Amino acid sequence: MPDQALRQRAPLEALARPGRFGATSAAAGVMLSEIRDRGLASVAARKNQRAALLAAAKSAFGCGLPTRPRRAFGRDGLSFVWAGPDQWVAMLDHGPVGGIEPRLAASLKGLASVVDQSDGRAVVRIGGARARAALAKGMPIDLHERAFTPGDAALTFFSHINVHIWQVDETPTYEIAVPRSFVGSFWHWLTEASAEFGYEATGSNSSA
Amino acid sequence: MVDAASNKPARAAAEFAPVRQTAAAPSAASPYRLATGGIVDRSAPLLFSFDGRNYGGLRGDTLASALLANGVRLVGRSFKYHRPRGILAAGSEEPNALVELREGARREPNTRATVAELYEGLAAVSQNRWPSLWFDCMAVNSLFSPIIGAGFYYKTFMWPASFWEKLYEPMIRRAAGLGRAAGMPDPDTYEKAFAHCDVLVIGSGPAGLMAALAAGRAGARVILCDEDFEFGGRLLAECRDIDGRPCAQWAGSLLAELASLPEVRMLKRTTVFGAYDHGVYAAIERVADHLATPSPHMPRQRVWNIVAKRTVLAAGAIERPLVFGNNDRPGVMLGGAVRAYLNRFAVKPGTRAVVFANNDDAVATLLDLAAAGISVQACVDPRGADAGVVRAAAQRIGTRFVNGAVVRARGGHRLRAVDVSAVAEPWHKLTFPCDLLAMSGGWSPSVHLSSHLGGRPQWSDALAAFVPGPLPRGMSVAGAAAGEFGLAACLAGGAKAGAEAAGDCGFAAKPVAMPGIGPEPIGIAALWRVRAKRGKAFVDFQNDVTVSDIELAEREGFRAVEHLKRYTTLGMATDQGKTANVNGLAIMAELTEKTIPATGATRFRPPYTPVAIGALAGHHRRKDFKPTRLTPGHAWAQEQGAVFMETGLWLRAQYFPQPGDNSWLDACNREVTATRNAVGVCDVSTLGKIDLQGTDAGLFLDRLYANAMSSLPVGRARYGLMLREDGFVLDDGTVSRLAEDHFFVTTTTANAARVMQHMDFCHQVLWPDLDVQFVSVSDQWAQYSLAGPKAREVLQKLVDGQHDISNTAFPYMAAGEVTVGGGVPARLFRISFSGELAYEISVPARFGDAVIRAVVAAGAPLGIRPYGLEALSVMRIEKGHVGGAEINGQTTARDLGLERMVSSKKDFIGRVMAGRPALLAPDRPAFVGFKSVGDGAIGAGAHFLPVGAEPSARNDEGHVTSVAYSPTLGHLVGLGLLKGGSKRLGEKMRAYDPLRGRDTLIEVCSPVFYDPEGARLRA
Amino acid sequence: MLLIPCPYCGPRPEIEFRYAGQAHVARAADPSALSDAEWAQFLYLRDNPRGRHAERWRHTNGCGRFFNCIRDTLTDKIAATYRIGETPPDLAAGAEARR
Amino acid sequence: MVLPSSHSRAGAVADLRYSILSLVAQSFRGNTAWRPVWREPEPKPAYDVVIVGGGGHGLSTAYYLAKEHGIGSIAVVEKSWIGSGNVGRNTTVIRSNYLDHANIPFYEWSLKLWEGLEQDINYNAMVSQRGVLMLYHSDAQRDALARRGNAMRLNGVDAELLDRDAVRRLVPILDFDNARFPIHGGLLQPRGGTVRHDAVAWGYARAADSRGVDIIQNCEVTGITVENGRAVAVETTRGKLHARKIGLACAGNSSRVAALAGLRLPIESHVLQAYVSEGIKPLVPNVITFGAGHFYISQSDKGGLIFGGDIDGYNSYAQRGSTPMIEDVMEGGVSLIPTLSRLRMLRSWGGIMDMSMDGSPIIDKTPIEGLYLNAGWCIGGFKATPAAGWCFAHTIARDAPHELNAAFRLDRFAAGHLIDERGAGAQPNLQ
Repeated sequence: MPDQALRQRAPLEALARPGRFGATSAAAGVMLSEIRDRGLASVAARKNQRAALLAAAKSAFGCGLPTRPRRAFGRDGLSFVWAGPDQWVAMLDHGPVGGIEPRLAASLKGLASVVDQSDGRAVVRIGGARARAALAKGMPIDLHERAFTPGDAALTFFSHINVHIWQVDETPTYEIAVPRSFVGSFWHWLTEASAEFGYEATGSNSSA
Repeated sequence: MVDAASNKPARAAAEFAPVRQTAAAPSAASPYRLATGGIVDRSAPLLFSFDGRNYGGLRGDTLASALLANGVRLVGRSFKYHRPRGILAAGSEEPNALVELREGARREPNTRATVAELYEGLAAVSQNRWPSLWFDCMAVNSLFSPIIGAGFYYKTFMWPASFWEKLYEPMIRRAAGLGRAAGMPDPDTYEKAFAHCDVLVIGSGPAGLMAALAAGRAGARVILCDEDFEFGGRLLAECRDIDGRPCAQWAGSLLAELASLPEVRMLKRTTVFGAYDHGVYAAIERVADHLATPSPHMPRQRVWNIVAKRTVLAAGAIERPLVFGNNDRPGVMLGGAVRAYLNRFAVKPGTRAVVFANNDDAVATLLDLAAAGISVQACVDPRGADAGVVRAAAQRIGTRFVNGAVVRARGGHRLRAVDVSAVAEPWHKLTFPCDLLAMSGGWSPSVHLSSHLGGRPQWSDALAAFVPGPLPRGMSVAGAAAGEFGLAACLAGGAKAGAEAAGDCGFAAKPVAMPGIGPEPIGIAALWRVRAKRGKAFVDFQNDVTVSDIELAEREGFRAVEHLKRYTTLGMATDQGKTANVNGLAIMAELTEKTIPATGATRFRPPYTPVAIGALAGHHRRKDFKPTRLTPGHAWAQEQGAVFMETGLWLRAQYFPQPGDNSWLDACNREVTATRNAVGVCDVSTLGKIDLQGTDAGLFLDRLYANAMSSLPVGRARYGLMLREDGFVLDDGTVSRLAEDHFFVTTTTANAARVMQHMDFCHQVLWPDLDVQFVSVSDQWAQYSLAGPKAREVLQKLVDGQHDISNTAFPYMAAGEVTVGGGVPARLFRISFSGELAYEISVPARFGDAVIRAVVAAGAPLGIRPYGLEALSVMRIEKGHVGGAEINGQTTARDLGLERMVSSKKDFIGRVMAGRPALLAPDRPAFVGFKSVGDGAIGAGAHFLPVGAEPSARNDEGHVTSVAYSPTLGHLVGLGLLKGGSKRLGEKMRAYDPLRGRDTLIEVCSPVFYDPEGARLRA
Repeated sequence: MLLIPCPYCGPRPEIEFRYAGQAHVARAADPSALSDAEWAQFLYLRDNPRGRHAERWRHTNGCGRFFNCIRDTLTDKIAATYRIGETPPDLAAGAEARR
Repeated sequence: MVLPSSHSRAGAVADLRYSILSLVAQSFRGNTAWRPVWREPEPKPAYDVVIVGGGGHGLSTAYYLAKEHGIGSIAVVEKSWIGSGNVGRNTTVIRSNYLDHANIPFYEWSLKLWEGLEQDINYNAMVSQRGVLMLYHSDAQRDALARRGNAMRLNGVDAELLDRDAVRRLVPILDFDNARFPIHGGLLQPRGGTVRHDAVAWGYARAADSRGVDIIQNCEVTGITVENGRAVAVETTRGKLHARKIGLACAGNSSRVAALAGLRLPIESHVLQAYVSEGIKPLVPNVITFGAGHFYISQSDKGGLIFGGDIDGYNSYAQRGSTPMIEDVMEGGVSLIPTLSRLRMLRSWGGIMDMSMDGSPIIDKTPIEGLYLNAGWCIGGFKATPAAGWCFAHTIARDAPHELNAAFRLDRFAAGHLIDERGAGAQPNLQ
């Protein structure tokens, strides 16, 4: 084995150049960044175990698992986003990126199937006054504040790419999980959609 | 909307124009430009060119108004007879004034001058004429018009048959068509966007403005669209008072309030062109068509998908021409258009006018013409007593009123006079010299969007027009579009519709105060055609459809409205018959002596006006046509100079060229040889990967795969074969058992999505009671295949010491979890596609780049080479594995020689149907290998023929699926599907390939060319 | 464009979904007991009404779930959507999906 | 088989033969002597054969029944105006570039009938053999098209495999330099092309009418009378028509009409959209099919670009399309032909396709005696119009299929004798 340790590469490492791009007239209308220190895992309830799973999650992580398209926050940087009936994406802020599966599996054994997806998804954060307008150029769901609020989540698509989006705050700020192999095209389209408003890209961003 | 009498004289426009007024700029100094008035910006002169000549216009002009301001009347030629044509209308309904706008790669044929917003440097040329607009040779067609009437081409050009493609058709095609495509890629960009609202208001005339205001004040999310580049609709074109203020000024204050409402979005230059199901509307926003080139980071156009809970259609109405002899002469114009040019653009469309109308709309035209100082020679109205207000208006401006009809226009390239026949003395023809005829045949509500979902417009005798029929759910119609003619009715109807729409969305609207409006007569008496002896009477101007064409259609039985359209091409031109359909239908009704409703009603289809194809494509063109999927090792492969190929959405390394290679084959051979003799590595991250868990996971897999999976021991892998329910092979792949209740499945790259869909269906729909959960992990894992006699040696350098991967500890078809590079979790599978000692190792994708580099570094001393799809394919052919060319959806397990994999002990998807007679027929082509006899070339797609048999379908015995040159064996090796299959080993056949001019002798053999006993992969 | 109310995600544009054939076509518990004719019925023969149609859809670009939908094939009006395994709602009782 | 002879018996009404001479002659008489292209007769109480469906297939069936089989009393009943279905709503392409030996001879016979059609029926349908080009974008696609092209050659059908440069010479406006899925070449059938679709309905109607066929419009079939296993009459909105034999040629409405006789078909009705651009001077020389997306295109003699893509993908009887497919088609179009971007889509429409479960048609007797079925044409019915009518007429007249349509059996699905060109299986019923 070659001596130096194996280097990790974030999905957007080569693509998300920091800087101010697009229209330069006013202040940047869109802020873009990649979240690189978050662990992800899919969690699916075992047959007839939903109730037990919800209870176990409550006690182990301090939050119920959302039963509609929402995100729920638990202890120590853990959160769960609804990902379909009896399915969730669990997220762990500040990693370790690979460390989420064992942590969940330990508490949910027999109640849920847990699969590490930390490497399967890139998580992009988009915020700013014109974030909604930029996302409207590829995403069919209504992100208006009357229709979609912080904590709300949706499984949908952006241009031709399936995404998982949830709102973080009223700025508005959103996080979008994208299958890793698609992230190059996704970033290309997102930045083209944002260029009209001027966007600021900050390479990586801490997950919390 | 229809507007009628104002009993005040037109006032100095400076009072009410929202746009700043200044002294006339020099470039606008023209006898046809009024010194004051209109909403053009006299401080912003613009230069433009038409047919190579330079002219001056003003900001706020359309190309049409600017041409009129420069005295240009002749702007185009008609489609068939190449008649000289001028400007008929002032909006998107214009049939005549089509030009090629812009130049080079940005050329846009068939652009309506009446909607082309003027910008500095605009360049336009006329089209469909040769050599020039003024002198067009094709105008001789007019002479043959008796022969080349409606549908003449169905009756001739039949002899001799071979002449059609050679002579007739090229001739016709050159003559037909209008403008010319640029022929080059479009340099501009386009966007698509989604919008959501409570209330969508289509049109910003009086009705639309009031609707938007009522809904907006109530707090609803409102989107207001108008196709024009100014909001206000007819309010900009008319000279009326609202609440004692000029209507355009009044509109300005409403617009200001709308702009101040946070939930109201106003989209000008935006045409809602289609109504679709469930309240979805498609609109096109012309973001940059009013500029020479789009600004940086801006698209040229944007297509909106608008999802609206409620919609108010306030699209106004379109004025109808009157049908009489030579009614297409340049200078014959719609009355409403004349007023628009006078009041909005401050342009005189002529110097001496005649007004001809069958309705009270003539009043406003008369007054506005007089106010602009244009002498009105006569006012012609077929109505007698009913024409009172018109007669009065004529008197007021001292114009002669004639109760009669214009029977014929005189002049060629421009109108010189009109012949009028008076009711009183029809024998005595009156002739009035003029260069402008303002005509009105009444107004047709713009019902188009109301019928896109199939609702038939309904006929109103009172209005002599079609009004909306059954409406799409959620749509209401207001103003002139609803047949509410008259300003007051429009304002009231709009306010009501807007309030109701907001109410339906849960927003209580306070009533909007109705402004005071003067009296407005809207009387009309239908006049569908003036029976003219001489001169062509045009119904569809753009397609040159005349009354006699409709008469011929009637004579020949094309009386159904759709037959009429299709046979005469009435309403099929780029204006979709906006000014022609109703006249045409009514004339057919007269001819068949039926009522208009009994004759039919044209239903409209999207788009309302033509939409740029590029806008509907949006961003998705060139390299962005579809997303591109890249593996974690992509950057590394690029550094190695890999040549990539598209496989589905993925880019995969095809081969790795080296300096000195003559062709891809050199690289491919090198990669195969290196792998067979030492070791090679291939990125297989694109394989579909599925993680399955649950107590029933094994049972679930048993039902999915033709072979048993529940019997698979933990720590082992197995090839799997999946059938469709109809018995044909769906996919092959591998299943590995990581724990009692935990499996890892791979699918082929091509079928990954289809297999996932299939598994979801089987679980969610067929067997929801099973305790199994699965999720795609295709993107989670980077996966590499290490193959070759030295594969283990390389691997041992990577895998952390504590893991024993010796042949005994980790034999063929073993599977397990290991760590590499000091603790990085990895999965190792001893499976081989190449037939060599081989492993597939997968690591979390973030390590994918590092691991492939580490593998190559570790393998370098052992002569490792990366290999691509070409080498992969050669090795699988040498080994006789089926691939995409064999699993083509038409083959069964039996066809592919895989029946041994099909379990007879259990039920599984496809089992029963695989046993149907047709799928067991002995003469089905089955999987074989073959070698070339001699050195003839062979290509996949060649068919197998018996030696000496004549080439015919009867003698077709199968086809070549895959061929490759085997550097290992030094000759061509091939796979195919041959009737009789393995029963024919040793037979000589022909690989018949006439497409490529080949006919090669082959010998059928076993498909396994290399290491048939499989010793190497167990080594 | 249809707006299809996914029973799990709410109304979404048609483009997120994939049609999956006639609903309530049950796969036999013992497939080998079926005759060829019965198999043809199961696999190939379909109601193809002009009007209300019970059909399957999958929210492919969403939650990935198959579900049932009652849609008018002429007007595209969607009367109801409901989960796999649920019996069709009593439409006489006017159960109607949002838009 | 020989081409139908072009002799035409003096007709009932439309006896004025069409030619440049008659055009000129009539023009001097003010074009007043032209007569209806087909009569509008009142339905008679009984006919030898009643064909349900006044589209291309129904009218050509009636014509060939009269011409080839000498059947005297024939009626075609149409619920609306003739040609109001798919013959008036398609993209006008004719070709015989199929893969399966069961399909190729049939579609080739159709192409041969097209080639002689205008002289046969004395009506110019503008049969234009400008060539049909199917593009390939990978070696795998090339091999599949080679297999297809060689199968065509084995059936005596013209086919040429072109490489990238040859395609570029033929159609230089395609995107050869920036494509997401680069063009590698194409399979050309030079004899393929287009036909003026409406003219096919009118021409067959005129020719059938002139042989005494009653074409009855605005006559919707409301029932099929079956007496002890035999179909004996159709009930219509214009009365009951007794018939010794009844042929169904109802395309998208096949399931509904067959249901009137208690038949359930392996067919779903789906919308296929088509689009036409504004008229422009000649740009697209032949018919081109994109291999990396759902898009095909040709240019009409009037100058409009006519193009289309895939079906909307769900059961529908609404003759209109939805936006996702529109956008998908335009994306494909601009990706294939970049200069389309600034041209405008003028009109879009939708036809109802009778999608059979294996993608191939049915021309056969039914379990009900005296009732015959022509259906399941999927998106390919127009090009088949002459042969479908010719074979259906033969099947009805002889009470047995012709060898050309022997494989298009109704019962093939149970036995598994599918004719699955695409290898997709019975979508959408297989997941």
